[in-house]
Amino acid sequence: MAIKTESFILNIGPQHPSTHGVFRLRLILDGEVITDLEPVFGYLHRGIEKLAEGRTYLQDIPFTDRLDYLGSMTNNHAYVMAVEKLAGITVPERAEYIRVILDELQRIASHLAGLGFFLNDLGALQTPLLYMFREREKIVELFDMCSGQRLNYNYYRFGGFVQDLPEEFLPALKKLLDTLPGFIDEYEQLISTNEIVLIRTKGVGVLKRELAINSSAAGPVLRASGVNWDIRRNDPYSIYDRFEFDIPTAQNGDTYDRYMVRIREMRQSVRILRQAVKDLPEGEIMGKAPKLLKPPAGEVYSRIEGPKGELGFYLVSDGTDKPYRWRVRPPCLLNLSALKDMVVGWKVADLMAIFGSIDIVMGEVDR
Amino acid sequence: MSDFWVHLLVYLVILFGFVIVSVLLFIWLERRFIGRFQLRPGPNRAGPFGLLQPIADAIKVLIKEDIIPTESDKGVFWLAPLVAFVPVMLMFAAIPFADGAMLVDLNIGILYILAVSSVTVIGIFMAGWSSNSKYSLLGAMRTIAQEVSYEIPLVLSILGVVMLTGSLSMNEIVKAQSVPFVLLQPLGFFVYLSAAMAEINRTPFDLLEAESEIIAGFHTEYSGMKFGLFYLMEYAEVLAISAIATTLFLGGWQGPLLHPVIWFITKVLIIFMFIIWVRATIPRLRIDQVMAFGWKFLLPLSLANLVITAFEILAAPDMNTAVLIGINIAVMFGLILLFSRFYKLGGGRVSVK
Amino acid sequence: MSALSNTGGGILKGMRLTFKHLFRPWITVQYPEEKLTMSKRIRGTQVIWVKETCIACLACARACPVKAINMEVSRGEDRKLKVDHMSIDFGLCVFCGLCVESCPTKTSIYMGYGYETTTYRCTNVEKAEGQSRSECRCRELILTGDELAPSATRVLSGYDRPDAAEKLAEQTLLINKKGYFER
Amino acid sequence: MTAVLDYQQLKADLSKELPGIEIQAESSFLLALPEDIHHVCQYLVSRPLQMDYLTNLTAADYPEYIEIIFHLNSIVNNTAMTLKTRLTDKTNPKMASVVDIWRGAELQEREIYDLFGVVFENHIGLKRIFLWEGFEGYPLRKDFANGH
Repeated sequence: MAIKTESFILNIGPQHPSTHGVFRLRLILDGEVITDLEPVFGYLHRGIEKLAEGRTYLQDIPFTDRLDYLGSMTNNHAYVMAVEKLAGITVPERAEYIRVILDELQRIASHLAGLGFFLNDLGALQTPLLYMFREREKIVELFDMCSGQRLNYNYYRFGGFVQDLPEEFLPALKKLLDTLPGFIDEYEQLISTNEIVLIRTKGVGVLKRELAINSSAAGPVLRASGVNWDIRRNDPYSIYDRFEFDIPTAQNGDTYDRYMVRIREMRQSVRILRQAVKDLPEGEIMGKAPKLLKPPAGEVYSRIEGPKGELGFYLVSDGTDKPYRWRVRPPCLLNLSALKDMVVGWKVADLMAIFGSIDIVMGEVDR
Repeated sequence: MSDFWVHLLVYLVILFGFVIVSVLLFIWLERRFIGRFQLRPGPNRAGPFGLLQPIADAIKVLIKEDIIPTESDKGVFWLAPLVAFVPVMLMFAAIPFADGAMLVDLNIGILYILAVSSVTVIGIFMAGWSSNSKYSLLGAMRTIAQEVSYEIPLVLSILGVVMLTGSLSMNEIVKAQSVPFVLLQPLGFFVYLSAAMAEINRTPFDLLEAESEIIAGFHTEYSGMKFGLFYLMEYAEVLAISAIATTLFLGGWQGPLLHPVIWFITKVLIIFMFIIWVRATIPRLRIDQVMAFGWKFLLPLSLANLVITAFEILAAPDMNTAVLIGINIAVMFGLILLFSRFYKLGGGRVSVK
Repeated sequence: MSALSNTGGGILKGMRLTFKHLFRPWITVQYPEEKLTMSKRIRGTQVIWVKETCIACLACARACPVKAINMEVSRGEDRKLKVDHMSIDFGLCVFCGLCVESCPTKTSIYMGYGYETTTYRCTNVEKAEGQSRSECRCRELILTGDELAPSATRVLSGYDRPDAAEKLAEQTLLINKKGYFER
Repeated sequence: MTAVLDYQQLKADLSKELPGIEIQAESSFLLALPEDIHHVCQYLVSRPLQMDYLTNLTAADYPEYIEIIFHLNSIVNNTAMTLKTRLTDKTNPKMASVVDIWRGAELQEREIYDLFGVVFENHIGLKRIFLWEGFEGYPLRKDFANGH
């Protein structure tokens, strides 16, 4: 006799401990197995693109902070770079080096937060999260030191920066760089070989290479699927062509690989930081930029490798001081394109692991 | 009044007092220790070292609004916390705090404890079912699957101790331990602790209230004192499990110099600390992995333990204890290594049409 | 340990690590009793306006991306601009610091060093006709005129003001915390 | 460095491959008609160009038309290009969806539908993404009235 069973709908979110914000997943479950899934966006939609069109180019910088709020520095960089390209502003050497330093620090900070939440989703209480936040805290304090705030830095300006780095910055950074690899080793001790983490993540949520490319996945998600694609290497911006670093990739595209790629990326970032600190020249911090910027009419698409993936800005100027069209290419949103293919067939517990390993920030998904 | 009633009254008061006080202490200890593992001080505001924090929490829980979902099965919803809580209290009746210092020295003590502890599952299931919430239902489903399957290795691991003692009475078991049974039964202890942690839903088996997945599992919809009872039940269960492990494997109240009660409490605390330590370190398993671990790993191990114990008793009753301990520990490590190589978790992705 | 991989070796390694952390000093700060010295460039939750040096050029009001600054100026008898009304709505302010950067005198508007401006409730609500609840303003958060002046609790921050930064104490850093670096 | 394709060369190739389509090569982009966009994309994604990575898909509202902008990349060849199309019917703009070519277009097309009102035919589940069902107007169009 066959048992009559019925599948049911389970709403995960918008208020749920592990949706990383206000995100809703409408699951259709057969027991614990997910048979269908529909992500529902928009709970954090603030219309930033529309708001930005009504403000001057300079006034839009604080809005970029509020996209991926765990990666404000890189957001600033991407936007500022797009406008510089549009208006033809050159950036002094020292400013470029500082941009690389801040970007790489931001990458480490963002990965630490992302991995911490990912392990929290796996159910590891908050221990790894707090260990990772300890290191993130040190980086955030450095950002606080130079920009004055801990989350929405608003530090980049067209042509350079608001102010030069304070003199305490470099000694503190060097101290941090000396200890950071040791702490990354500790995380690996705690997590990378833990049997429970291994069986929860290996082979779970596989994103195949073809699908990863086809669904416009970016950043660590794409590289974990075996695609050697990093804007820093493939389309170098700023002064990234001067540094020696590797692009970590993995082959399986599963949850564990996405974790591992992030860990290795942090090590590479430390490597870049060491070179950048060593070569940091003295000099001007601000290039020549008009106070009220009016770029010539035209359009630009400029991109950087943010912590979450390719972060691009598409700007259209009509010659006035306000942008005509202001568009962000959101890596977090596009990494979710293939979520259904990764999740269907797995259990509710795996959904959290997979979702955590994509590392999204709702501020950027919904904008 | 006869001696019987005096004994009953005194011990009831002592037991209730002991359980409530130590549960509050356990909550404080756990939060404090988890805090230290995580590089933060833990609760430190209410009273010295935050000692009054659990009492403050208890008062808060008591005066909170008691919400009953309109679509719930109200009778069952009401009854569930009690059904879950009372059996845990009953378990303490047969646990000896010192030589003979217990409510009743049942000659089937350990059997009674196992039987009573199983009833808790019904309470949890009632809570999950009556809440009429999908999260609660998922949590309750996980509980049933998990607790029923882990009951078997749990009982089998205890059987080894019973075979060595030849008695089911808890007090007799303690008295029989000239050497703590953890040395004679290392494998049994390992299986017991793993299975017991699954029984009481501690990390890494805390699926039924996996916060990041199903919010709070079976007590998602509970609030106020009903939630408080579930909370109390969880910690009382931990206390009971630690006490039973102490009694069966660590020599109970036995120990040199100090008073037996102090020895007993110290050993209970050691087991509890270990459980906290595990909780602070590792993530949780998935439901099918939990089931696989129980059926494919712990069950064969506990059966092997049973056979080995029987063999030792029959074939070599007069063997030197030190040699026996060495053999047992070697056998434990060998078997764990062997079994962990053999068993496959399986599961994984289910094909969905 | 490698023989124990897949057999609990990884778990044991992790447990050893967490055990080591038991003896490390904690990193959290017990806030009301223990306070960190903030960054010299902190953009605190205050904006300080120095009336005496203000030349009423409206640059800050124009730079504000959320139009939180409301400044009304008029020309006095001596043909000089003077400020009639200055108010900043801290319910709108995003503390981006653009007003501070835009100031041509560099001495008239500052970010504040303080960050403790919490109030328990909003008693005075400014509500215009036809406004919804979310659109109305809390009057306690709108500071006007002399309320914006520097005082003992409203210390100037060094954000884009190097001379103000020199007067402030060194920032406390976790990385310099004693007894923390031994691993 | 990602090489940007030569649009004149591309135009010549395209007219040879797909006779009968109208295509314009500007200095920084390729302009196709909305009816042809699906064919053009199919050609671009196939060999030898292998524009397999849809970096960015967005729209911009101009007085006469709505412009749809494709930023394409080839992961294999490390090349990039920009493809545009213009929808002149602003009251009822529609064009063929490219979700069957690039899965990454799914969410971005939904976004364009939500914020610009462009209907993508044959899309796998075209509905509003950020705003709620029943929201009136398309916010990123220039004629949308808003507070600021």
